[in-house]
Amino acid sequence: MKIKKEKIKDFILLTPEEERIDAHNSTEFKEYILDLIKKSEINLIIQLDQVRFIDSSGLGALLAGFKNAQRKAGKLLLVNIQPQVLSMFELTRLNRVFEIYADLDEIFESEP
Amino acid sequence: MKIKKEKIKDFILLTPEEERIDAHNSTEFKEYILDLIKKSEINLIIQLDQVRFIDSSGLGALLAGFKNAQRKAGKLLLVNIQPQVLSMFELTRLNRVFEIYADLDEIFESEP
Amino acid sequence: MTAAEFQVDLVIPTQTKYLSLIGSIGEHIAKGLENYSGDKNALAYQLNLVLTEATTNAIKHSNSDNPKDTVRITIHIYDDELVIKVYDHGQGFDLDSVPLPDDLQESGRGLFFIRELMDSVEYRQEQDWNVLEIRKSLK
Amino acid sequence: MTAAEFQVDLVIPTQTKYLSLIGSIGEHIAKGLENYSGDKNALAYQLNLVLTEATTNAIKHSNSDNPKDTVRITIHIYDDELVIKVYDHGQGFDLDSVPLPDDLQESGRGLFFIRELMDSVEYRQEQDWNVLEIRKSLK
Ligand SMILES: Nc1ncnc2c1ncn2[C@@H]1O[C@H](COP(=O)(O)OP(=O)(O)O)[C@@H](O)[C@H]1O
Ligand SMILES: Nc1ncnc2c1ncn2[C@@H]1O[C@H](COP(=O)(O)OP(=O)(O)O)[C@@H](O)[C@H]1O
Repeated sequence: MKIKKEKIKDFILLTPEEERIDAHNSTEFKEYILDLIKKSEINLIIQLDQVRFIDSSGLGALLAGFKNAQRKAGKLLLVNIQPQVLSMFELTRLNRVFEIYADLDEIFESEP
Repeated sequence: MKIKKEKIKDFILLTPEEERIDAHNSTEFKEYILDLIKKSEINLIIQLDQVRFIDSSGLGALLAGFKNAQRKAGKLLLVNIQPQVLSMFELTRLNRVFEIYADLDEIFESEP
Repeated sequence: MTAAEFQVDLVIPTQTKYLSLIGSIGEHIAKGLENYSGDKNALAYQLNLVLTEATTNAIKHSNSDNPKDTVRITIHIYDDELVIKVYDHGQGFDLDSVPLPDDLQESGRGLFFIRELMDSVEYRQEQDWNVLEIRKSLK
Repeated sequence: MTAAEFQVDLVIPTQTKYLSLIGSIGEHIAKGLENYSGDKNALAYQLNLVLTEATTNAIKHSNSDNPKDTVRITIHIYDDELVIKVYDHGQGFDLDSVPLPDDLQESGRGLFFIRELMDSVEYRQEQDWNVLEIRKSLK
């Protein structure tokens, strides 16, 4: 799985460069995230603008990252979710679990 | 079929906004071109940058346009062909029939 | 219900790399439905998802003693209904006793999606296969 | 030749809107071939094209008296070979007497592509279908 990793202020920005996150690549995706958190990179932004499709295992990978980051008093934010992918968060009510932002500006505008 | 039509110097520039040209849309494409030629728009540039796939009927549509333009002393030039589509011109030796340019600059640089 | 207007029957090795193919077949089919009055793009995503989830389960729970085991997927489109069947050679399970997932649970949303997005789901045995049968009205 | 590793069997109405689905199945299959030593992207285009051309012909020459006529396409992937069969209910034709296209001819390049890009092509009758059988070695 191709994932772009950047540093942006106090966050690591991860951009999966894949159209699909499904059971074929979600384990790798999850391990990638958990590995960062293990190395104390606990503030993550996951940018999903290139992801056209996500399945339940992809949501599970994000949730694993979210819970692990929180356990270490970190954050996992989601940004730039395509509309159809967003409906999957809504259907599962995971939009109420995750902090979801429209774009990067929205994350940082409130910060000093 | 979505086709963008622009005027550029003495030419009409046509850009099919489709990934595929096959027997499902090639008749419409051919008629679109022949119709312009009938209306004396005989100098055409067809830009294929968005076309990822062309079949024999798509090549036939271009050839029909080429022959009709020539018959009226006009020109039909091809530009910005993706590599895999270009190989189909090579396999059929149609690369020796059409005037094919890498990009628009290449068409106009020799002109005053 | 007359003869199917469109049908596809796939047999694949139990490998997740085929999920994108299966899903994209579902997308294409939905986008080509001429008489469907609903949102075709939404249906395309839904079929992609439902096929992906059901096939993932069939792959995961296939017969692990047989490295050459296969999963079979059929899709039939009728005038007013679509029927997806996903066949596995695994140990089977009781569909009715699968619980709803909790909000923070990392797995267990596959069947939830299938149930939520389609009209009916059944799991039963047919000869030497288990079959998950999914139906959705196209009216 | 052992059992197919991957197989798909499609039945479609005689409508060209299904061409992109058929073609994209070919692309996906090629990209998923693990043991193919050649250029997978080139093969993906070629399978897309060959399936598109063969299906177009089957649709064009289907039984025009039957508006519910169908075309059937099967693809079998074996270890070392792929076999495509495209079935039509049309009047049939003599494959061997189809001439090579002239440079300026607008049509007649479909079978040329199939022959050029694949290893063997045959056309014959099987029960009430005509079948175009296309083979390509995957070594
Ligand atoms: N084809 C199957 N064969 C055996 N068990 C299955 C099958 N499909 C689903 N299950 C069972 O149902 C449970 C719920 O499935 P699902 O909702 O897809 O979530 P997940 O696969 O993430 O656990 C699985 O954990 C498994 O126990
Ligand atoms: N399935 C078929 N049934 C009947 N005739 C066919 C079939 N496929 C091809 N042909 C014949 O072979 C000719 C060449 O086909 P092809 O090379 O695909 O070019 P085109 O379809 O553009 O003419 C067709 O014109 C047609 O006469």
